[in-house]
Amino acid sequence: MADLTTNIGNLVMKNPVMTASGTFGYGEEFSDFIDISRIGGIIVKGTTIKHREGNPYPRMAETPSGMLNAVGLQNKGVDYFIDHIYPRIKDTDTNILVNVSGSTVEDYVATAEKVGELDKIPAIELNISCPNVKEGGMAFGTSCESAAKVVSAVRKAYKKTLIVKLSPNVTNIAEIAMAVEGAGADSVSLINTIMGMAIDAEKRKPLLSTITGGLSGACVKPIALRMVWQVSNAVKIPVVGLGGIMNATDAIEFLLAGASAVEIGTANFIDPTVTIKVIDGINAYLDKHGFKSVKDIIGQLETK
Amino acid sequence: MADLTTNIGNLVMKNPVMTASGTFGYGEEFSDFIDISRIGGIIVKGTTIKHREGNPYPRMAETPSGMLNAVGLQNKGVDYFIDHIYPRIKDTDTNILVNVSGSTVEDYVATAEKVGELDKIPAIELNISCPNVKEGGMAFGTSCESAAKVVSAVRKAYKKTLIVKLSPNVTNIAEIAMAVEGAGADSVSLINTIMGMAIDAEKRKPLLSTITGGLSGACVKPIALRMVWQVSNAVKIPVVGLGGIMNATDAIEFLLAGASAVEIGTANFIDPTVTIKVIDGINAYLDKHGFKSVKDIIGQLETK
Amino acid sequence: MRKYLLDLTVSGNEKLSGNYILMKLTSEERLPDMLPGQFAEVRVDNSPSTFLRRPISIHFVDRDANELWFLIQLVGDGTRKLAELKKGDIVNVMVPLGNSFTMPSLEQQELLLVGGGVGIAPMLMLGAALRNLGYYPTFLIGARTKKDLLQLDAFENYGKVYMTTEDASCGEKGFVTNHSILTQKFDKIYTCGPTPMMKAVAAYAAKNNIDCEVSLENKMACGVGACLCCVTDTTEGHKCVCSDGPVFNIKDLKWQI
Amino acid sequence: MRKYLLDLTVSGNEKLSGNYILMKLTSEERLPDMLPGQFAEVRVDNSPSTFLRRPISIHFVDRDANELWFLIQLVGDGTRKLAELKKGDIVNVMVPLGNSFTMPSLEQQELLLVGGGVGIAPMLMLGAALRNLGYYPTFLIGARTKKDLLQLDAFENYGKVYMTTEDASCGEKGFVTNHSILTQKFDKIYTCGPTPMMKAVAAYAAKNNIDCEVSLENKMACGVGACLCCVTDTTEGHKCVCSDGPVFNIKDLKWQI
Ligand SMILES: Cc1cc2nc3c(=O)[nH]c(=O)nc-3n(C[C@H](O)[C@H](O)[C@H](O)COP(=O)(O)OP(=O)(O)OC[C@H]3O[C@@H](n4cnc5c(N)ncnc54)[C@H](O)[C@@H]3O)c2cc1C
Ligand SMILES: Cc1cc2nc3c(=O)[nH]c(=O)nc-3n(C[C@H](O)[C@H](O)[C@H](O)COP(=O)(O)OP(=O)(O)OC[C@H]3O[C@@H](n4cnc5c(N)ncnc54)[C@H](O)[C@@H]3O)c2cc1C
Ligand SMILES: Cc1cc2nc3c(=O)[nH]c(=O)nc-3n(C[C@H](O)[C@H](O)[C@H](O)COP(=O)(O)O)c2cc1C
Ligand SMILES: Cc1cc2nc3c(=O)[nH]c(=O)nc-3n(C[C@H](O)[C@H](O)[C@H](O)COP(=O)(O)O)c2cc1C
Ligand code: FES
Ligand code: FES
Repeated sequence: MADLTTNIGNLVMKNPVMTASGTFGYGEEFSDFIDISRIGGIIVKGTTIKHREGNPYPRMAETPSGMLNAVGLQNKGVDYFIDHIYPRIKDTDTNILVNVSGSTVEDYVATAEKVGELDKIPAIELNISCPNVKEGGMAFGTSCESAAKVVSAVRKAYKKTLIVKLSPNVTNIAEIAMAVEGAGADSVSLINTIMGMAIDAEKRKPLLSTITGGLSGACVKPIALRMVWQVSNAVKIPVVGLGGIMNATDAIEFLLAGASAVEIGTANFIDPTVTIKVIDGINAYLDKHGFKSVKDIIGQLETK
Repeated sequence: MADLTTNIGNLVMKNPVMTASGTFGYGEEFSDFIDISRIGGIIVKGTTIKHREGNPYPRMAETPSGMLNAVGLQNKGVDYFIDHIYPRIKDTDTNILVNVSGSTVEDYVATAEKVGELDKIPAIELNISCPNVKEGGMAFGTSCESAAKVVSAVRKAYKKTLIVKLSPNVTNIAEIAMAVEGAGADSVSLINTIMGMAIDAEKRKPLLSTITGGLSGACVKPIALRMVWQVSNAVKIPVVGLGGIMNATDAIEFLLAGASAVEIGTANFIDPTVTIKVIDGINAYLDKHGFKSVKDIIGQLETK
Repeated sequence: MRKYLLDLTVSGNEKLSGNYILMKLTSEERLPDMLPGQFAEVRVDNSPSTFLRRPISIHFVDRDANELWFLIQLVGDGTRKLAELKKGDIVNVMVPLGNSFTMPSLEQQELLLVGGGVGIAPMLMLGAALRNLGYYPTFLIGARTKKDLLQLDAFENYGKVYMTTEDASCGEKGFVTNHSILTQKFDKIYTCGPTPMMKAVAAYAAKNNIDCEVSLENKMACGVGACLCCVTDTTEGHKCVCSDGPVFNIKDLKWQI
Repeated sequence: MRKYLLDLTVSGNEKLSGNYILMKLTSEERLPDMLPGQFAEVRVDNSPSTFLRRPISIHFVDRDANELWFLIQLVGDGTRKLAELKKGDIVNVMVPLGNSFTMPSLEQQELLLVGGGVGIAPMLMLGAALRNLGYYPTFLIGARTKKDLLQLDAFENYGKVYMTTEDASCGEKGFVTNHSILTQKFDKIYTCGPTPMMKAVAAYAAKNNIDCEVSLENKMACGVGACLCCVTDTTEGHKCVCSDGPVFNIKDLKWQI
């Protein structure tokens, strides 16, 4: 049994496997299938200052080795989360993180402040990369200036571990990561979904109500892996890698590319026990190759 | 039998199906399998002013529903093309286009000029988007200024149909398309490959000699389709759509999204007869839905 | 209700008339409790175009044989792959998912179960459950043509069966809402089938002040209420078809009927 | 040589010892002409992780039975899917691809065919062709252990067969280049197997001034020289293993031997 603990800033995780926001609900949805306290961290659904109904349906389309979603940050708002959901989940024996989303800097700050008061939430993931909302969302994550602006503001208001989730829909993700690092982020996570589209040729109509949506799943892995590698070569803060991780081998690839932890998203839909398999698989890999700790493989890709 | 002819600037094509550069050689490689003169257009391998050996190997890695390549524009240079290859292929009864690549504006211009003198080459595809070469290549395609600069220069030197191939590795592909349109392009084609990466977890090494490479195949289709739709809503010049087209339905989706023609790349490796099946399939679709001409479906996506 | 992730063994996979299969799955262990209206998320192996699971209603649970039945219409790659499975093959399912049809609270109710096309799937389990509670439900089954009328014998075990076909090849001609049985009085209607059919049934129910539950479909990813992909519009805003549904009372939906 | 895209029918698919299968494919039509050293690009259906075709050497062509044989080592999803195919299943292949081994130009040559692991695959077809031209080749087959030694009877039809195993479970112990037969004089060596083995054989050949041809592998996408993914370094720069090869003379390669 290797040492699986890993750190993201001040956040200590018992293993490097978290669940990606929007794909694992509040954890409870999966507790019939697995012991969710075994997971390194659970990042709950994107939370905004106010209740959001999200986009009209259809919101999902299947694509080769992947899927598009257009959920659009449906959630009941941070106050509802604090009053009704937090009490239910706060005593889960793992790190519960809130994915904080917004349309304006003020919204982000207000939401982060409220979440900052919750004892059992040790970190937030600031979502500046959601492609499924018209205002704000991804726009913040596609330029260095706006990314730095929102991160600086939240940094002032939020004292615990601040992870910033980056958008892959950019020319140079390493630059954005550096801007965010400069603005005080403790960590960056990537990638959020890639903007895509699907069409019903017979009906000559888009398959999603919003025409475009966010692509996730196995198909995006090569792109996500490349970005994680680029970003971890560019910043000093720890990187959380995700995008298309379906099994332990995929997760190990992200660790080798420089991620200090990983998140699993779409794969939960295909196998609700995948997180446990990935944790066990990483352990088996470390044992097989004679590594004592997961930290021994982080960033250890040999590129001559 | 519907009318399949389509136009790209002054270029008249008997049907909207071309083969993508770098995936169909010089056409000859596939002539045992199909009558290549049935194809609407053949875009030959990326051609540079001088001979290029390309990247070391391994150059290919398979990914979920796709592949990465790191060929790096291996070719014998434009003079060799003119002397040895052009004479062999020039009388094929279809449009032969040359994909012109380069590292400097001067190289692009010099290559385009030489190709411009070839009677039987009615158009070039200017590749400002190759992610597999260190200097130039993709760099030109990732900013409006550099894209406009190289296109303006080539436009002055090349009088026939000028198609500019765009990179998907950008924040806003519509802006680049508009810059290229402003600089005098007759058409834009998209997408080139998306930069990706693959790792051998057991060996802890990259699977490609160049670490990163270009992703193509079915997995990129949702992204390509979204970009074609964005670009065709932004420019007036005709758009050539490609990226992950595996069958006639995929091709029809690109036409509906606004492409006046399509290119088929990676799918040729899986089924060397795919181009013919796509042409026949488009025809069958038009007949079934009562369209007299392929032009009746271009851009006809209903988005309310 | 507790959900399970199970590897079940195909004990039968019969091709029915039309384009349907009746798949029976079994297990060494006792199958978990399931309610009428619930569904399973079924993994389709070896289909390159089937990335996500496929939601399939629980058609019937044969407790004696310890068998779970699916009635499946072959529409695409995933369902066609399921049709190729042979006795002894393994199918991975998440089950049981979703809410269920509400059992009537009063005795002596006249209950109408309307199924269209493959929408009859949950109606068999529902009919059996109602019969078990002492009701004698009426089934009204609509199909395009005779060969799309399935499992009639099975339905007859639990109640009276009436049919419509669009081409008059069996039962009365037309749509279910044209059937003469609707002149009788019903206390509650349960329905599953194509949306236009369900809306017509709902309109009939609303007009006649009959309590009515419909089983909806939508594109699903997770099947457990985690991803919010499968929502439908309700009077309380977006609700998940997979976890708040698939069964909804029409008074909670925002259908224009 | 003209290439074909063919739907062939599995006429046999035998599990051999170790982790290998011998697949036989046939057709209603006469199979096309093929040369020793050529290969096929095989489509693997229903494997979500097999996007591209799989290159497989032509192991043998049985003209009497009109059968094409593949000898396949199961290493991943694609080859494992091929192993599941049953008599009567259809396999789509592009064939024949690549160049071929060069036949000797002189009579009375002593020819050594060295195969390692699944690299023996093309050696059977080559041995048969050489025997047919009147030569009596020597086969030297290396494997890790006895159960990786395949098709020995078949090889014996065409020449003398010598073996090495790393664990001494059959033939001489060690690698092929340790075998005592190498003390004899050979005029030409043909080899296919793991790269380290081929390099050792090539080094032996170079030292003893023996003409030597090797059959290379590389990652392939198109198989027909169109994509330039599969290159190897030669004295004339990058050449495609799929179309300029897979057979190369060692004097044209840039191996450090
Ligand atoms: C709660 C629920 C219960 C269902 N019960 C049954 C049942 O008992 N028997 C049965 O035959 N079918 C049932 N369906 C529909 C069934 O899920 C789809 O027919 C199936 O997923 C299609 O898969 P495919 O790969 O064969 O087709 P695809 O190639 O994926 O698509 C073919 C057609 O099916 C539609 N479809 C694809 N995926 C879904 C999905 N996740 N949800 C709804 N529609 C989809 C597509 O829009 C397309 O029109 C149910 C659906 C839901 C949501
Ligand atoms: C010209 C040529 C002839 C060949 N002849 C034979 C033969 O006769 N019998 C036989 O068993 N094998 C042969 N191979 C190797 C065979 O192509 C691979 O073993 C097969 O493609 C692996 O597919 P997979 O899906 O089972 O494994 P994967 O899961 O794809 O990979 C398993 C392993 O095989 C390697 N591999 C994957 N794809 C290729 C590829 N396209 N080329 C080379 N290696 C690959 C991977 O690196 C990995 O180590 C030949 C290869 C070439 C290039
Ligand atoms: C249905 C769905 C909903 C999502 N919702 C959110 C969200 O609320 N906030 C967020 O930051 N990311 C959200 N994401 C993105 C995922 O967290 C993750 O970044 C992305 O799916 C890539 O990882 P994967 O390929 O493992 O799924 C969502 C993804 C999906 C598929
Ligand atoms: C092996 C390979 C080589 C390529 N070479 C070139 C090239 O020389 N010039 C170019 O513009 N695009 C090149 N491309 C990109 C393709 O033309 C095409 O843009 C891309 O593959 C996306 O289309 P697809 O998914 O249909 O393959 C190459 C792609 C592949 C897979
Ligand atoms: S399918 Fe995920 S919430 Fe319903
Ligand atoms: S595999 Fe395409 S050139 Fe060899």
